[in-house]
Amino acid sequence: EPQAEVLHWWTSGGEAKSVAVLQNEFAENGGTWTDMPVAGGGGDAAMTALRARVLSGNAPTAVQLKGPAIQEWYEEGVLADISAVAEAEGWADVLPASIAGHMMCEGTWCAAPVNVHRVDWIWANADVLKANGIEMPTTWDEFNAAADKLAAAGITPLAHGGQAWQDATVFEAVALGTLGADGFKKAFVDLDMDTLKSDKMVAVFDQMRKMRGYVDDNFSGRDWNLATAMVMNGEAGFQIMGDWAKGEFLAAGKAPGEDFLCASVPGDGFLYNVDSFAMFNVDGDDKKAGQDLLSKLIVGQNFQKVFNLNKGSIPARVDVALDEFDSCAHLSAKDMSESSDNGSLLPSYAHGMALRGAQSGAITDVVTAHFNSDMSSADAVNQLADAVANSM
Amino acid sequence: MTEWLERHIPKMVLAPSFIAILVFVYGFIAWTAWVSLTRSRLLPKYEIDGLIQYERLFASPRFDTAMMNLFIFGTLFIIISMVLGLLIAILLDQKIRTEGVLRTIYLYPMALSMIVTGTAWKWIMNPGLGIEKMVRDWGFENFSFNWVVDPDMAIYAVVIAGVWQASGFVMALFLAGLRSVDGEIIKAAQVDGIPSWRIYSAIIIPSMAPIFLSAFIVLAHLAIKSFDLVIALTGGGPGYATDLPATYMYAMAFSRGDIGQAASSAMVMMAVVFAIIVPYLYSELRTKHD
Amino acid sequence: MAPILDIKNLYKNYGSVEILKDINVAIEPGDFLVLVGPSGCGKSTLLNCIAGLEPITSGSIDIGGRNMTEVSPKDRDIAMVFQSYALYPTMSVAKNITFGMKVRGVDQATQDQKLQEVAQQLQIEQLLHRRPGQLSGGQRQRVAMGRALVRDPKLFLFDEPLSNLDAKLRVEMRTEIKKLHQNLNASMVYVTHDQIEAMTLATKIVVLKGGVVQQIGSPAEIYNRPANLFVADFMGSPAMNLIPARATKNGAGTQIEITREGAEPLVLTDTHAHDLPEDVILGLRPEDIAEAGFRAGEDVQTADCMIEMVEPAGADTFVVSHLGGKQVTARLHAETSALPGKNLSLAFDLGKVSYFAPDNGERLN
Amino acid sequence: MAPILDIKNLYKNYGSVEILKDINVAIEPGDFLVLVGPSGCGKSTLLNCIAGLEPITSGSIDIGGRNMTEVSPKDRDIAMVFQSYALYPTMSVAKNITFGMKVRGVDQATQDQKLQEVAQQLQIEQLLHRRPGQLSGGQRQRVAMGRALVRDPKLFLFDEPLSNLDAKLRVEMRTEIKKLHQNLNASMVYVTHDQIEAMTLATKIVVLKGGVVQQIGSPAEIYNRPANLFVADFMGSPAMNLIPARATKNGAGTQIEITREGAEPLVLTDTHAHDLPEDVILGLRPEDIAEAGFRAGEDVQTADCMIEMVEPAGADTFVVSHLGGKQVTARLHAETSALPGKNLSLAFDLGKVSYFAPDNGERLN
Amino acid sequence: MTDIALNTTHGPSRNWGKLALRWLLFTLLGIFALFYLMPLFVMVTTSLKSLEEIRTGSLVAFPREVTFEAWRTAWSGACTGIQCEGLRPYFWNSVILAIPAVAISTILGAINGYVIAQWKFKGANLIFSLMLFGCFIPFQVVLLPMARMLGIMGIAGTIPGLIFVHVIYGIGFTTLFFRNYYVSIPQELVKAAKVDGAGFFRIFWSIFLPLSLPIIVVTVIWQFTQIWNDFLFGVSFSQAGTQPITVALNNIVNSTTGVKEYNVDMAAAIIAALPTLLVYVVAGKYFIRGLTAGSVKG
Ligand SMILES: Nc1ncnc2c1ncn2[C@@H]1O[C@H](COP(=O)(O)OP(=O)(O)OP(=O)(O)O)[C@@H](O)[C@H]1O
Ligand SMILES: Nc1ncnc2c1ncn2[C@@H]1O[C@H](COP(=O)(O)OP(=O)(O)OP(=O)(O)O)[C@@H](O)[C@H]1O
Ligand SMILES: [Mg+2]
Ligand SMILES: [Mg+2]
Repeated sequence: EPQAEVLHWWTSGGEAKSVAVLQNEFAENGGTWTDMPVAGGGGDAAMTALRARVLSGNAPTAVQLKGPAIQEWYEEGVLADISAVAEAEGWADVLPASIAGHMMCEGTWCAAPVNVHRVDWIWANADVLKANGIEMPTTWDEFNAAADKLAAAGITPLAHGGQAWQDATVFEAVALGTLGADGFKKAFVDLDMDTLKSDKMVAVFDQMRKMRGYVDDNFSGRDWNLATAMVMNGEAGFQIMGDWAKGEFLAAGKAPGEDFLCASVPGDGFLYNVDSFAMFNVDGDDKKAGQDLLSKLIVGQNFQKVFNLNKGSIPARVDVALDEFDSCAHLSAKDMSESSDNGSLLPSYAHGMALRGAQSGAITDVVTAHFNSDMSSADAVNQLADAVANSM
Repeated sequence: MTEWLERHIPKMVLAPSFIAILVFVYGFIAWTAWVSLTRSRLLPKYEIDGLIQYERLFASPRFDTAMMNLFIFGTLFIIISMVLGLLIAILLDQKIRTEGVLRTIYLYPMALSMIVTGTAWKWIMNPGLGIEKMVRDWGFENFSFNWVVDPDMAIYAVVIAGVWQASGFVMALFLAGLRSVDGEIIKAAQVDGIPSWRIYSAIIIPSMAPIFLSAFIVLAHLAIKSFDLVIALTGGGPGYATDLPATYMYAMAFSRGDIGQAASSAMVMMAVVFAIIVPYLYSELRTKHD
Repeated sequence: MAPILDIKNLYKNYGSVEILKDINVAIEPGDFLVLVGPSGCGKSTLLNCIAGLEPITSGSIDIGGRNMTEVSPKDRDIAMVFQSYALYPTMSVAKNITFGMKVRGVDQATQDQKLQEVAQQLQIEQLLHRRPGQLSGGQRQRVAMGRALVRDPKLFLFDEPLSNLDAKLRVEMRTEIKKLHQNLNASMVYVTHDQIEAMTLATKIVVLKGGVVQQIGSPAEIYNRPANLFVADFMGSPAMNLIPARATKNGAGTQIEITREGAEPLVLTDTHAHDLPEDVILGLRPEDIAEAGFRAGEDVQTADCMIEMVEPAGADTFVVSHLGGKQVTARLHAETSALPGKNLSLAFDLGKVSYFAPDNGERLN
Repeated sequence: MAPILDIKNLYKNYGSVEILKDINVAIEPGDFLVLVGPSGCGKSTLLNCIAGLEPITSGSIDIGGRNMTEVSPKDRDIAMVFQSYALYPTMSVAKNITFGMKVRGVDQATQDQKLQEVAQQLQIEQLLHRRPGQLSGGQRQRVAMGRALVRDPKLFLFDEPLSNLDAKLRVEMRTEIKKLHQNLNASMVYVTHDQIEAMTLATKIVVLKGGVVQQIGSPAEIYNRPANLFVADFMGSPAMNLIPARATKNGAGTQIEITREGAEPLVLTDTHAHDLPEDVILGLRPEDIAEAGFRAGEDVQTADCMIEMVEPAGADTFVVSHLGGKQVTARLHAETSALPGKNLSLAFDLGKVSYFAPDNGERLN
Repeated sequence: MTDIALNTTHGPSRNWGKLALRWLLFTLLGIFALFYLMPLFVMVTTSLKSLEEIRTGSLVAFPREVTFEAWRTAWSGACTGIQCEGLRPYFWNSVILAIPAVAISTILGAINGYVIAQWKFKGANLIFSLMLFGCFIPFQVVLLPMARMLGIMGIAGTIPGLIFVHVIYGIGFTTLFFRNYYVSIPQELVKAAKVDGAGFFRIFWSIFLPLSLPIIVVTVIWQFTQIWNDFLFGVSFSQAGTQPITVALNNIVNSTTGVKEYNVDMAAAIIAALPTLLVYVVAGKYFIRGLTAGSVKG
């Protein structure tokens, strides 16, 4: 009988219901699911628990893991190989190549993707924009012009919460728009020093300085959902945030397109944040059976659809029917397939998809330090380069 | 044989705890020291690789800030908590009829997990939501209390919340101390014509030296390990303005998978603690001797 | 002159137990009041009440003509030595002594001088830097004394301040206290269980028993004319002999008849006593029974008595005989020829005799 | 018989301070050893060492013939009363007293019986349920005594057990202790600063000064033949008169000359003393100077002396004169006719005299 | 005995000054009380609001409409993972974890403190210092080696394992508290008891423990608070089924990308703190009672 102890950090109401779908399916297929939820810090707490569990020789069966961390854990030699399932299910055919790349470790499949969050969203209050005669911006200049207008009208242009990861989210949105997809990839995937030190990077920080001017005085430490509420209530015009913000709008009974608007941030490209599960080496056939079953179900059509409907993200596999999804999701799916084709489907650095923790952390340190002080852009670029070098 | 046993019972009783401490504290410190010399990332590795982690550590402006913050936070937190705790203990000591209720009010912050209380503090201190807004709504337009969002002042906001949480326990310790002073001695002082405040300052408080030691250790320990507090209140921000070594270490070890770096920061932190605590302990335990 | 201390109708309870009952005592400035009484009779409690350290249940306490019943200890202008020393444990001996002065803002020079003075008086000069924990019992007691002696209060309160000192030091300290009393003309209330201390120091003695005042008077009054059997028995060591006797009128005086076992009754004649009831208790101090030939006077009457026990004690020898069914002690010279089991002629000084009623113990003459 | 307690070459330091120096004392079973000495001389410390409560620096302690130097207190089979009482604060008086028995597994009935017995002896029956904090000083001391008295140890150690009791109770307690000593034939070490206690209880007295033994002997030896000036001065109250004198050989005996201010030197003849150096200090107890006519004997010599002060003290009257530049006290009868400023013929009992060397203070005769 | 409040008497002539002082005293205490209560106020009011009201209204204001829905949800309905049963199932884990851990560490601390304060032997102070310094080791540092040790001992992921960890890192403090309390008890007590024939444990049991009520209360308050509120050890050394309440609380409160329900968060936080609050209320009483009952004088 398949067994699975699953370590994950989806604990809030909507998320939990979404995973519960997986548990149900697992149970229907005769499996026993032991839930091991650990929320906090975007998975930090769960990773802490994971380390302790692995070191004590008592690893969980399946673990919510994402980005390069999957490969890191693989290098520690603790991940199980699920190639058999992946090949039987033909994952390679239904997953976009760059996302599939995250699931492979040295040529074998070592993780199963659950969803794709788009990070580079810009959200707006429809009424506020209308009242001030503003369109959704498509370039940063337009954005700046719109923001100035809003500011003049006494509305906070950009709703933002001053937490490091939110700063980084805005930063990478700006960077994508400014550096372009190639530049972004060089800078934040390949850590190319020239790009990191380039004038364009200076321009990115210049824009960040502008953004700093568009947020209200009390942004420090604000939770992202409170920032979303500012947009909802008309206190603010825009928010740059991943598609989980949509959940807040929907939960408050707002309708996409009518009450609030969604658009990708200026510039082309698509920053994704893919949640996935990795299987750890465990003893016992029942557990191994559980791992296989779980992998299969995760990438299965049904789960991908139901889960993402709940979660606000879009399925990782491209062959899921999107009829029941809302307009923002449709936009997201469309952009994803386009980007996937033209190579601008990029991992989000701010959400740990692009770099090892030490490196992304080092970048975030500089970004947030710059955003919360009056550091000059040139200094910021120098520090960025140093920090990245130091984190290698 | 029984003679021998008897003479050595105290040592034997202490031995298990002592051995546990040796292994689980000092053994682990040694382990950390070792790991700090390696390039461990996600999980500990044991190949020594020189002082590279320390070089990285000292090149990191964030760690500088963290140490500086620890200094500011630690000093203020310990001093203010002690003073406030002592003051409240003395006030409570004046035969207050509602003492039970008040004592619980002062003590309860300890009971609440900072995970959530931090949010409440965050709102209270947020200029747009809490005190500043309230006072301005009363008509004091120029009132400003925006420490949490000011990178230069945010660490002091952390001090406020920290003091709020810990001073009640310190109060309890001091109250226990105040009440265990021999009544006859206080009588003697009263007859000697010593005013109440002098009785406290010159007779009761000095005889509570061991209590001060307890309070100091408790507070210093909280200061050094303050983690939940910072995470919940400011998340280390604005920027990393309120980062502390504990949060730095945690971030390195668990968010960033850079265990070698975390170990080196832990070693530096412990060295600093050692430099401060040991002289204090030494003087404290010595004076007990005579 | 107004009394310096005037206690009126003082009652003190601990919970439901009455510790002090209707105490009325007044002392004049310069008086030296000694409180005596058996252990647990309430002496320390009374001192505590005077100092304001224990709230009183009813009654009033005036000090220096002012009602102090509700005034806090520090404003009563008193100095006190505690039975349990109550030294400040964290301060050195020197600081213990000078702390009160420092608080009152006495200048450093005066402090030092006073400290030296007192330390010398108390022979603790070489201990000044020690902590109380490093002192012997007697040394602690002297430091406690020092703390009081450096002050110049309206009233000194001493609670058995010399009980832990050796005899020699004790005599010296006694002298110091007496000097202090005379030089400063200070007023003092002093608890002691040492009869000699009580006798030599007091201008006035209060005898307490179970929280009730038994007698107030000068040392001589208390010693020579005890108000009741309790006082008679309590004061003096060895205690006054209290012998049941029959009194019969006999001309100008009274004839006193005391039964003896295995011998004729002892018959004495008291020429001063009148109107005694038939049954009395006769009180005579051991020193008022001497060896015949060593005591002369008109009221001295001799009789042969059987000696049961001879107890040499340095300067004196005590001999014990049996009269009226009681052991009777006489204080003889060290060189007495008395031998146990032999008869000895004893001289009874009837000029010193006290009579008490057997039923209520009150004094009769 | 083997000594019950045998202390050999005992040294005890606190840090670098030598508190006890080369103590050698042995007592036989049934002995009653009294330790006396000035405050702070190390008496309590010595008791603590005997009990095993303080480690000794060097030397050895045998109890009951067994070397106990390294044995823990509870196996030394001793009972001890502490100067500071050391009552268990959370236990009632009854539990304080029975705790030791309970620990030793004495059965409940015996415990109750012993408790009743001791409580009665000590007059604390009505306090048995109280906590120590609710007792007076003397009551605490009695409870502390009780804790020792219920036991039946090889050796009792008492540290000033009666210092807080009133005279009467004290005499009674002294008697109880004496009885205990005689009935149980128990061995005791007893610290006191009360001379009478020391004299009446002891079979052997040790005089300590500054941690050094000055003299060991029976009470009579110590009192009559003090080994040095210190002992002479320390034991007895009022103290022995110590008068500088010049000794010159005179036939069979020695002629003693004592200078006087404003009068002829006083010349006495001692027929027993031989081989005295020229400068001596003559020691004579106050009771060995009497009013002429009240003292007879072959060694009694009379002389007129100018009386400076007369101090009546109950049974006796002390008169003070000036001899050899020192105040000299004589103990006279209460009825003495002595008047200050007048001459009085005093009788000096030269049979009781002690001589000391002025330089080292050692006894000469 | 320990009644040392200094204003025992009130002179009629000084009544006014006394009264003013008294008022000042109460005012001060009141102000402090307000300061301490402020966050609780925010938490309680928030927990009584609906989510809608939180989103639209001021965060620090009285609720317009009181609802206990959030409390119910927090206790038995909030999702802490795929189960949405609130805090209830985790509560018991914490109880069976905290009680033995507090008890064991307190007992060890008491006996260690007793040895160090009253049975001084050479090196005792050094051992004490080592224990004290041990209090300062950052727990983040011990997580990984401890995990390994627990694995080796075979108690990884179990409640006994968690108890073990809490006891080990609690000893330093409990020893500190007891040692500092016992240091001020006169040495004569041990001496007297030794002469009475009592041995090491007997003296501890019969004489020191009865004296220790106040410090036991302080220690229990401290240990219980630490252990009950501990998250780091709880999350690292537990597995499904043994997670303590703080992990559940954290799961309710801390979601990064989910919808935040502040009212439930606050209610959950207060519920999770109830046992500690209870300990304070109950123990606080004994704390003072213990102090007045046993004074340290013989
Ligand atoms: N812990 C200590 N450290 C240093 N010196 C001490 C300590 N305890 C006692 N002393 C000193 O040792 C000497 C002897 O003390 P001890 O208590 O034995 O005196 P004692 O003869 O009992 O005096 P008393 O009659 O006053 O009780 C004293 O001078 C005292 O000051
Ligand atoms: N806190 C208390 N509670 C109840 N009774 C008490 C308390 N304190 C003292 N007592 C009792 O009050 C009585 C008087 O005590 P006090 O201390 O005044 O006696 P004392 O005359 O000084 O005796 P001693 O000469 O023994 O010191 C004693 O019987 C004592 O037991
Ligand atoms: Mg008394
Ligand atoms: Mg002593």
